[in-house]
Amino acid sequence: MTEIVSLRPLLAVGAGLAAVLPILLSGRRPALREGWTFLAGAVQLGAALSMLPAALAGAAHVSPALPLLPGMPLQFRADPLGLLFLTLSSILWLATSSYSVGYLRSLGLKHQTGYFAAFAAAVAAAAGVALAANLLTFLIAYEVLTLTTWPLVVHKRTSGVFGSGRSYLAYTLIAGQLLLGAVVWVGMLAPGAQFTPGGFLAGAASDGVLRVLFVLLLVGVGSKAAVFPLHGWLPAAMVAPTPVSALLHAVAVVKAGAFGVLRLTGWVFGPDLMHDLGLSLPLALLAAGTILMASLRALGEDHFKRRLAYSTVSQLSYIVLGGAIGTPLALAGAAFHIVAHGFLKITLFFCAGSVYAATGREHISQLSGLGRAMPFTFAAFAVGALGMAGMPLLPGFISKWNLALGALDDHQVWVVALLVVSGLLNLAYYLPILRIAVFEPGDDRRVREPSPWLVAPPVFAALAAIVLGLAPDAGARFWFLAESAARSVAEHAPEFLTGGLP
Amino acid sequence: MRDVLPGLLVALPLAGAAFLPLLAALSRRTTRVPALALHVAILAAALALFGSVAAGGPIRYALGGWPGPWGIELWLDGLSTLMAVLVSGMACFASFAQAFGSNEDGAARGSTPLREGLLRGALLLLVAGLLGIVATRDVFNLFVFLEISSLAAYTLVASGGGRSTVAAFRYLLAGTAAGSLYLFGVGFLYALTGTLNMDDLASRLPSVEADAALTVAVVLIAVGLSIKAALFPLHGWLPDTYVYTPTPAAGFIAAVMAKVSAYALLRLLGEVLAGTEAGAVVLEVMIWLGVAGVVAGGVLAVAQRAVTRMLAWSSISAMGMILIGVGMGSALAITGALFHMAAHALAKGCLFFGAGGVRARGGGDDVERWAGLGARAPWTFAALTVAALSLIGIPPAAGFFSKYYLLSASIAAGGPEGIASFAAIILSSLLATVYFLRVLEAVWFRAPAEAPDRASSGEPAGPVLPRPLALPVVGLAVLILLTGIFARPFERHVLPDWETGTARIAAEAP
Amino acid sequence: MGSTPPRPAGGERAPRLRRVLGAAAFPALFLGLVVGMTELPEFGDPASPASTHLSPRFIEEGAAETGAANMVTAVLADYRGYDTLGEAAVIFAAGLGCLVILASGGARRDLPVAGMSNRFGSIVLDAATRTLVPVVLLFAVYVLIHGHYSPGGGFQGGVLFGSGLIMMRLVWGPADASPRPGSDVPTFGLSLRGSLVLASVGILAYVGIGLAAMAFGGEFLNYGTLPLGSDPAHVRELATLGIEAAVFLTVGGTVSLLFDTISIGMRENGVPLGSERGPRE
Amino acid sequence: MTTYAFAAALFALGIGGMALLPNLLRKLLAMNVMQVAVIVFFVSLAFKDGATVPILGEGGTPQAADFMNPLPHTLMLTAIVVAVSSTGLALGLLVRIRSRFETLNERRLLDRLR
Repeated sequence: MTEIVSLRPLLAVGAGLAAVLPILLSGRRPALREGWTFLAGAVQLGAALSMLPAALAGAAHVSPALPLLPGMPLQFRADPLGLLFLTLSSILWLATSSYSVGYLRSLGLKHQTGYFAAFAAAVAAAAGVALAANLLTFLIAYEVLTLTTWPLVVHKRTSGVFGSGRSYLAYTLIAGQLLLGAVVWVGMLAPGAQFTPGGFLAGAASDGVLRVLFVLLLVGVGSKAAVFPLHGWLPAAMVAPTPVSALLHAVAVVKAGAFGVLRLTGWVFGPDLMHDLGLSLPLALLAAGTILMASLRALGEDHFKRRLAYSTVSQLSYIVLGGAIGTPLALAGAAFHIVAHGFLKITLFFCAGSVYAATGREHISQLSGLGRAMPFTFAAFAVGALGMAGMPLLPGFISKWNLALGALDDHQVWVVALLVVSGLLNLAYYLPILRIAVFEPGDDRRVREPSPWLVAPPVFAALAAIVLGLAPDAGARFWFLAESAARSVAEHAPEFLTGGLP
Repeated sequence: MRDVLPGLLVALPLAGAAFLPLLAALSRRTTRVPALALHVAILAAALALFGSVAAGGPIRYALGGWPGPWGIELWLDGLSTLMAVLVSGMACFASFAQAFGSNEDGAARGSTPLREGLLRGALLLLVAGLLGIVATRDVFNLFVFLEISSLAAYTLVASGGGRSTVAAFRYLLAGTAAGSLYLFGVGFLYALTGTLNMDDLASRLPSVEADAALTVAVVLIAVGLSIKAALFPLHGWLPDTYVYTPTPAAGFIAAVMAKVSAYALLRLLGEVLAGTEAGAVVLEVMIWLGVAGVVAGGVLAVAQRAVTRMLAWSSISAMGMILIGVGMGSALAITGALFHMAAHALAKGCLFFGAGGVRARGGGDDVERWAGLGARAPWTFAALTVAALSLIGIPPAAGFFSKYYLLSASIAAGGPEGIASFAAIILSSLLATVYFLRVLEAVWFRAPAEAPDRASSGEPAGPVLPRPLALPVVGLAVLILLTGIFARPFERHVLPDWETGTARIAAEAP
Repeated sequence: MGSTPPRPAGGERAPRLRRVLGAAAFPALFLGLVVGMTELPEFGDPASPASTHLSPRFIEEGAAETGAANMVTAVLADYRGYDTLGEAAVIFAAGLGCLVILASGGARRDLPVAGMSNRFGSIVLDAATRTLVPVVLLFAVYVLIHGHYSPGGGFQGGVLFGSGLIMMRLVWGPADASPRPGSDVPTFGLSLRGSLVLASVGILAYVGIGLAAMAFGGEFLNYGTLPLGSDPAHVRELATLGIEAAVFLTVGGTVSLLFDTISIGMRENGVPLGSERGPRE
Repeated sequence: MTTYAFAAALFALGIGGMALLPNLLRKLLAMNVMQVAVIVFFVSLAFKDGATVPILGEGGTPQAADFMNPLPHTLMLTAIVVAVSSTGLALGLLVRIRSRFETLNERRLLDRLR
C-alpha cells in the first residue's frame, strides 16, 4: 500500500480536541458553544472524506511520526478500516450533536458546557482509535477515550450514577492496564508493534506466550466491546443521558472496542496465526455465547434503554464473530456491521430519548399508544428494529449475509444457524415494543412529537440506514472500505482465499 | 562555559543560602524576588550544563584544582545534570510557593519577612545539598552534602510547629542513622582501598580480596541510602514527614528528596560497586523490596481518607518502582527509573501544593473537603487532575511512559523478579486508579459539603488555592504533559553517558 | 498518626515486639560488623591501603604544595576545601534551623533578645568571667591563626570563640539587661542578629574566595590562581588562612546562635532547665 | 581489631538505644553514641605503628611512614561538626516538643498526637 505523508489524519484527530477549549470558554453563550461542536464535526468529517479518494486508489494517508518511545512513535494512518470507523463516527457525531442540543435543552439538564467539551474530546479519542497506526497510539487513544467518557456517564451526578460510573471505570481501566501490559510485551517482541494486515506476531514468541498475549489483549479491547463476561458496565451505564448512550453504543466506546477486536484479530495476530494457535474457535464460541445470552437478557428487560443496551451487547459480538472467523467475507461483513449497527442503533437510541423527552417514560410497558402520537419517531424506530433483525434491504442484512457466507467458506455451518436464531430473537424483543406502542391504546392524549431537534436526527439516521441497505457503497463508500480492509488482510493469508470476493 | 558552570552550580545555592537570611535580618523586607532570581539562576546553570553535557560529553571538574583522587571531583554526565535540572526546576516552583505560609494545621497564615527569609535560606541550603549529592564524585563529600540537605529539610519540616516538630525529630533520628550507616560503610571502603574517589574506588575494588568486609560495606551503604530513599520497609519516617510539612516545603521535599537518595543508590550500587558480588545481590534484593513497597504503598494509600497521607503512601509506592528500576540496572530499567523520578517529582509536587492549599481552607484534608472544588477553580483542578492521571499512568501524561519503560524492562529481565515487578507495576496502577479517582470524583462531580457556619456567611472569600500555590500547580501540570511527549533527552543524552561511563552494565537494546 | 498501631495496655516503653526484635537485631548488627572488620587491615598496619594510597602525597608533598605544616589543615582547607565548605554549611544549617524553630515564630517581625530568663551571676563568677573571657576570645584567635602549624584552625577557634560568648551569656544574662546594679561591668554579647550576620558573612566569605579563584581563571576554590604573590604555596597558605577565618566566623556565630536560640526557646516556652517532672522514665 | 570492635559495639549500642529507649532525649544521646562510634572507627584507621601526629616538624623532607594518615582526621573533623549540628538542631526540636506536648516520652507523645 502506498503511503502519503500528510497532516490530514492529524486534522481528523485534532478537530475534536481543538474544539474542547473554545467550548469550555464559551460556556455562557450556548449558541456559540454548540457552533464550535458543529464546526469541529464538519472539519472532522471533511478530513475523513478528503482521505477517501486515496483509499479508493489503494493508498493511505499517514501522519508524520512523533517518536515517543524507542521504535514506537505516535502515528496515525488512514487505512480502509480506520477510515470506515472515522467517517462513521464523524457523521454520527454531527447527528448526535444536533440531537444533544434538543435533548439537553428540552430537559434543562445542567453542566451542558462540560458535556459538550467531554463529548468532543471523546469523539476525538475515537478518531484516534480509528486511525492509530500502531498499538501504542491505539492504547493512548483508547485510555483517553475511557477518561473522557467518564464525565458523560456520571453526568446526572446522583449517588446511584456514581456507582455506575465507578463500575464503568472499573471495567475499562482495569482492562486498560491489562492492555498496557500486553502492549509493552508486544512492543518487546515485535518492535514498533505497527498494525499490519494479516498480523505481525507470527513467530515472534512461543505459542504459550502468544496465547497469553492474546487473552490479555482480548480482555483489554473486549471489555469495551462488552464481550461476555465483561459486559456488566454497559447496562449500568444506561443511567447516562440518552445522547451519551448513543455515543457509547454507536459512535465511540463500544464501537472502539469492537474495532479493537478486529484490529487484534486481523492486524495484530492475523487469521493464520489465530488458527494455528487454536484461538479462532474459542473466540467464535465466546461471541456466539454472548450473542445468545444478551438476546435472552434483552427479552426479559422492561427498561427501554437497557433492552437496547443488551441488544448492543448481542450485536457487537457479530463483529467479534467476524473477526474470529477471519475469512475475507466474514471480515468484510464484520467491518460493515460497524457501520450498519452504528446507524441502526443510534436511530433506536434517538427514539428512546425522544420518548423520554416527550413523556418522561423509560419503560417499555408504558409505551402504549405512543406510536400514533409520535409517528415519525416510531417509524424511524421500526426501521432500526427491523434492520437489527437482519431484514433484507436494510444494512444489517448485508453484514449478516456476508458473515454467513464467510463462515461457510470456513465450513462453519453452525454460524448460519446462530445468525438465524439470533435474528428471530431480535424480532422477539423488538417487535413487542412496536406492538405496544402502535396497537395498544394510549392513556394520554396530550403527547406530541417533541421539538424538531429531536425528531430530525432519528429520521435522518433511519433514512441513511435505508440508503445504505439499498446501496451499501453509496456516499462514503462504506462497503468498499470494509471490503478492501478485509482483502488487505486476506492478501496476507493466502490459504483463506477460498471464498470469492467480488 | 564548561569550566565555569560546575563551580557555579554548587557555589550559587550556598552563597544564596547565606545571603537571604542575612538580607532578611538586616532589611526586614521580603526576600521573594532575590530568592526567585537565585533559583532561576541555578536552574539556568543546570540547564546550560545539561545542554553542554549533551553536546560535548561528561565533564570532570577538579575542585580546588586538585585532581582526584587527592582532591574532590565533580562529575557531570547526562544522569547527574538531569537530576540537577529536576532539583533546581522544582526548587523554582517551591520558591514561588514559599510566599504562602501555613501553620501546623495547614491553615494559611501570614509570614513575617524575617521568617520568610530564613525559610528561603533553608530551601536554598536544601537545594545546595541535593545538587552537591548529584554532582559529587567523592563518597565522603556525598555524606557531607547528604547532611546539609537533611538538616535543611528538618528545618523546613519543623517550621510548621506542633506536630511537624515531632515528625521532624523522627525524621532526624532516621536520617542521622541513615547518614551514620552510610559513613560507616564508607569507612570500610576506605580501609579496604584507601580512597574516597568513586572512579578510583571502582578501579581498585576488583583487587580487594576481603569479601566479608566488602559485603558489610555494601550493605551498610545500601541500607543507609535506602532509608533516605524510603525503600520499603525502611520508609517509616516518610508518611508523617510528608503530611505535617508545611505546604511549600512539602511540595519540594516530596518531589525530590527521596529521589536524590535513589540517585545516589544508582550511582554507587549501579556504577561504582557494580563489580562486587555483594552489590549484585543487594540490587536483586532491592528489586524484591521495591515490589513489596509498590504493593504495600498502594494498598495503604487506598486505605487513607486524608489526601496528604494518601499522597505520602503513594510516594512509597513510587519509590518502590524507582528502586525496581535501579535494582534491575538494564538500560531500559534505568531509563524507566529516571523517567519515573521526573514524572513522579512533577506530579507529586503539583499534588502536594494543591492538597496543601485545600487543607489551608480549614477543616482538615479529608477527601470530602475536595468536593465540588473543580467547579470553583476549574483550571487549577484540571492541572491537579493531570498530575493524578500521570501517576495512574494514563497516556499521554509523563507517568505513562515511565511505567512503559519499567514494564518493558521487567519483561526483558524475565525470571521471577521480572514477572513480580511486571505484576506489581500493573497492580500499582490499578490501586492508584482507585485512590485518585475517588478524589477526582469528589472534585468534579460531587456537590460541596456545606459547613453550617459557612452556609450562613456565604462562600469563603478568596480563591480556592492562593496564587502562590495555584501557579506552580498549573505550571507543573503543563510540564507533566510536555515531559511525556518530549521524552527523548532521556534516551538520547542520559543513557549513552551512563553506558559509556560504566562499561559494567550490560546494555540491553530494546 | 493513622499508621500507628494501637497501644498495648500499660506500656510506657516500646512495644514488646519491637523490644524483642531490637534485642535480637543489635547484637546481630554488632556481630556482622565485627565479621567484616576481621578482614580489614590490622590496626596500625603501615602497609594498609589507607596508609599507602593517598596519604603519602598529603604527608610528603602537603607542606610544599599548600604551605601548611599541619597536614590536617592542608587536607582540610585545601585538598578537600570543598568538604570544609560543606561542613560550614552544615553547621550554618543547624543555626538557621534553630532560628526558624525557636526564635522566629508567631507574628514576630524581628529577632528576639538573646539570653536566658535567669542568670547564674554571682560576685565570684562575675569576677572570674571578667578575667577569663578576654583570654578565651584571644586564645580563639590564636588557635585560628596557628592552625597552620599546630592543632587548631577555624573550627577549633570558632568553637572557642563561641564558648567565650556563651560564658558571658550564662553569667550576665540577656543582652538587653542592664548591668548588674552597682557594677561597672558593661553588658557585652552578640545579639541574635549579630550572630546570624557573623555566620552568614563567614559562608559568604568562603564562597567568595572560591568564586574569586574562578574569576582568576581557576576552578572553584583553586586558591593558587589568586594574585597574592608569586610563590604558589605561599598564595595557598594565605588563602587558606582566609577560609579558616571564614570558617571561624561561621562556627563562632553559629555556636552562639545555637545557644541563644535554645535558651530563648526555653525562656519563652517555659521549659524548666531541670529534667522532666515526675519519676524516671 | 579491638578498637574496631569497640567502634562496632558502640555503633550497635547507639542504634539499639535509638530504637528502644522510650525518651526522645535519650534517643538523641544514643544517636550521639552512634555518631561517635563512626568517628572512633575512622580515627583508628588513621593509626600507623611508629608514626607521630601529622604535623611537620622543623627541617627534613617528610616520610610517609613517619606520620599518621591525616585524611581520616580531616574527615572526622567534618563528621564531628555534622554530629554537633544535628544534635543542636535536635535539641531545638526537643524544646519545642517539650513545650507543646509537655512530655518527651515517645508513647505518651504518640497518644497526644492521636
